[in-house]
Amino acid sequence: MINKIILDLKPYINKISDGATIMVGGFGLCGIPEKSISALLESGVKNLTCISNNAGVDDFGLGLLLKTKQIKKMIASYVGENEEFERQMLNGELEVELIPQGTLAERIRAGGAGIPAFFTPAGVGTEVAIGKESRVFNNITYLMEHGLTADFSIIKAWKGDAAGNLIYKGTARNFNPIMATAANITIAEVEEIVPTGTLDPNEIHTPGIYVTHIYEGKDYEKRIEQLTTKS
Amino acid sequence: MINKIILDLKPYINKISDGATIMVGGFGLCGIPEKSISALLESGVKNLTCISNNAGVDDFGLGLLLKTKQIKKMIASYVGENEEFERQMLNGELEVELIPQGTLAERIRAGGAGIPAFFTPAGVGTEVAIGKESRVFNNITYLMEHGLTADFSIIKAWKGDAAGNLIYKGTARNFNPIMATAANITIAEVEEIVPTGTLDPNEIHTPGIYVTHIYEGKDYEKRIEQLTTKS
Amino acid sequence: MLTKFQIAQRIAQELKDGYYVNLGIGIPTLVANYIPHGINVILQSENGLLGMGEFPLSEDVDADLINAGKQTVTMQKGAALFNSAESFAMIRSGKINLTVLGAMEVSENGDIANWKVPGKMVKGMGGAMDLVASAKNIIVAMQHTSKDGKSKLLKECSLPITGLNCVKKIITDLAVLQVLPTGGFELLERAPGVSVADILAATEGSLMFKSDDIPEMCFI
Amino acid sequence: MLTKFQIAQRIAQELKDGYYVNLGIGIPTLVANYIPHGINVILQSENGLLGMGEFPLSEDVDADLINAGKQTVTMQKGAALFNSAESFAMIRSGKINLTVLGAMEVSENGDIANWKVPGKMVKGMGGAMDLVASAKNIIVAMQHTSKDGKSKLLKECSLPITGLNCVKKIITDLAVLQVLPTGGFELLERAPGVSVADILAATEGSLMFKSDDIPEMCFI
Repeated sequence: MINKIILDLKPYINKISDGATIMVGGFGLCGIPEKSISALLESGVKNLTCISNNAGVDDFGLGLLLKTKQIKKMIASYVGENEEFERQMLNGELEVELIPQGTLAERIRAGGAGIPAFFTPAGVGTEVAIGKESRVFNNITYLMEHGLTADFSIIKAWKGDAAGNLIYKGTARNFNPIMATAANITIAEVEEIVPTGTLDPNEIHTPGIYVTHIYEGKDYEKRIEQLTTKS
Repeated sequence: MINKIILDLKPYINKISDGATIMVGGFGLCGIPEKSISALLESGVKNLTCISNNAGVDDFGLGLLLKTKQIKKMIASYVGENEEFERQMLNGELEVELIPQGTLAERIRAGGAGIPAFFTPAGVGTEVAIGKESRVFNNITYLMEHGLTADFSIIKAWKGDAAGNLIYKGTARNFNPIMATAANITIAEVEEIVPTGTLDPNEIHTPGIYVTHIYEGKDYEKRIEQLTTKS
Repeated sequence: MLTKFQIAQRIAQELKDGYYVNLGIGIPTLVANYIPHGINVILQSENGLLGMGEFPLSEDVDADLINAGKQTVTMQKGAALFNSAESFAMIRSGKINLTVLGAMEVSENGDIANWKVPGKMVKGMGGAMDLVASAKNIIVAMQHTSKDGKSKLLKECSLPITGLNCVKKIITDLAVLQVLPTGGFELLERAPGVSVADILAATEGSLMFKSDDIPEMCFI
Repeated sequence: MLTKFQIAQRIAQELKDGYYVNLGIGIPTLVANYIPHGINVILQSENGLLGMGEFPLSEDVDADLINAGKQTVTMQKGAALFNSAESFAMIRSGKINLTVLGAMEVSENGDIANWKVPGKMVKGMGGAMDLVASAKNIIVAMQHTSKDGKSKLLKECSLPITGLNCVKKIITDLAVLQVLPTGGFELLERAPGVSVADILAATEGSLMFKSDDIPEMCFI
């Protein structure tokens, strides 16, 4: 049976070379690939272009790689939770490309679906439209947007198997499944690897074909940004 | 709690009026909305444009509506299992538009995702490309294809709840989930309606927002086209 | 003048049974606390949840279940989870009946500016541009004027635009207004104790009203 | 000359461990019966299944589990199910390592015609156009000549095209050939007992070979 399990992340993360474009799963700090980010930190790789909805916080998530200046360019939809990010951006140390969240998600989905370009209404009449082709369908104006792909995607799931099949939990799903489809190499870290055949084929979110390597991480921190409870 | 359950299909199917465009779920005879097709047969509605991957067989599935000449136009990817279809097409009684299966699926997905058009490599250099805009991205030629929508989608799922959430079984999923998203009104028939809250939110294939009405059918025939067994 | 809680309460009166609703960050989030009895509303959170419930009890907090504002939440019965592309497919396809969001400026033809202030740190538009470009029914929740007293209901937005011709209704601390298809803010209701003159003074864009007798908002 | 079973058996030798493979209807389907021992191959069926298994025992037949040829099938351990849009997203994104399909004609620059014969009932292209437009590695399984003896390996296809410049390899009842990037069929192997002269006679398109000593196919 096919076996994509890796017991150590390092040698695989170390293949991400200087200047690579990587997609990093998660929404805020929810569903981020904590272990792969740590391994990137250790690897010391530089000049990364990171595609991720957010940029972490100062001391967690992608914020860790910002602090060490491993990121050259950030492609995201919202980056408001990070002071170091702000400092680097204002100083011109960090390139930033902001993309509407739905456009970002659809561009990644398109990249993983062999669709080179599509039209969306988001951003028409705004700064986002500058330099982009626009077109009218049924009297509504749309922008043409391109599929996004990456050299590597590092993603986080809940459960997985040796065939690379993945299941996510709650809203930790977010960008992870679409990023899994859009990279040359996808490294998935999961909380639990279960024996192949125990996941119900009907319940799999990411079919194994998209996953190059699967790694079982331990002791996830899962930091919460806005702990909000009912009084 | 929201309740989309209907106890009788007829009054809802009867709202499909002459000349309507409908999407009909299923691949071959697998996962077709048997009960809704029967109700359409009874309703006597005429001049339908049907969007469905296949056209049924002579005495089952959409073949039943072909026999009664309720279908004016068929939009499909493969129609090879139906003699009445062949007769009507050759006599010019039936309009037929054949679309590559992946393009059909993606056009429906786009229609349900607010994407008016996208580019695909399928069909370049073939009859399918005639009259279509083509465009080169990264040295590869693509065709522009448009999103497809319908007045009604009639689909079949395995389980569902009063909120309209659906779960499909096996390869009976096929076109059903994407068609659910692409119509003004989606009527879903299921084998079992379970109490709201018993489906795991993590396992739902079609979120209830896409489903207008849900109906529990009894005694599904589930005819098999090619019964093939291991000797 | 309404408190932000009262603004949320007034917006909640716009909800109808069976509505699918997306609530933005800030005042819009508070609307969930005032859903009228007997009305079922299903909240969509664009990070991938339909059927968002209230905040959890401390013992039920799940780091894997947050809303688009990164707050920990729960799920209602009948909830469904999906990925970010599916979430915005849902939004773009127009299946959301009502979108409520905050704004820095709204123009009299329904343009909205709510993502960027020149010279200040740009945090990004998040899902706002997708939401405003696709929603059929957008209500803006905001203060009528800025802290230094400038009107936020303008002839034209001065800040970078989030979307064009999209806002249908505005509920502020002073008034309920709708954006007319031909342009202009039509005054529908006054906040208790606020006069039409007060609202006129606080509105830079054209303010229209059908009669001089504009009703006061009603809170039950 | 090979039987259709031997064609399938020869194609199976092209499989590599870990390959994701889409097998078309007809001879390609038979390839599944000859997967070499020790090689793990995962079959994709474009109606929404990855990890297709063998045909079921009569008592295990499930009408809700069919392949793209509408035959009842089973699932291997590690299988996954998905909808038709996701299935072709997978195909278009180039994740399938090998696509095997039948053809009526192949041209020497790798064009394929396999969906329509003018004057005959048009059944539709199904998923063939999507598959050939996106697959990086396409093997065609077919008879070298038609029933009336006409070559199906042509300078140019005469039938309506399914896809351009896409076929990489052809395995017929007479030979294994590859389509050269610069055009032309390179003869790689002969069927047992078939001479180069036989193959030359049966091939209308340009036939190239590196030496006169073309090996016979090997079946273990």
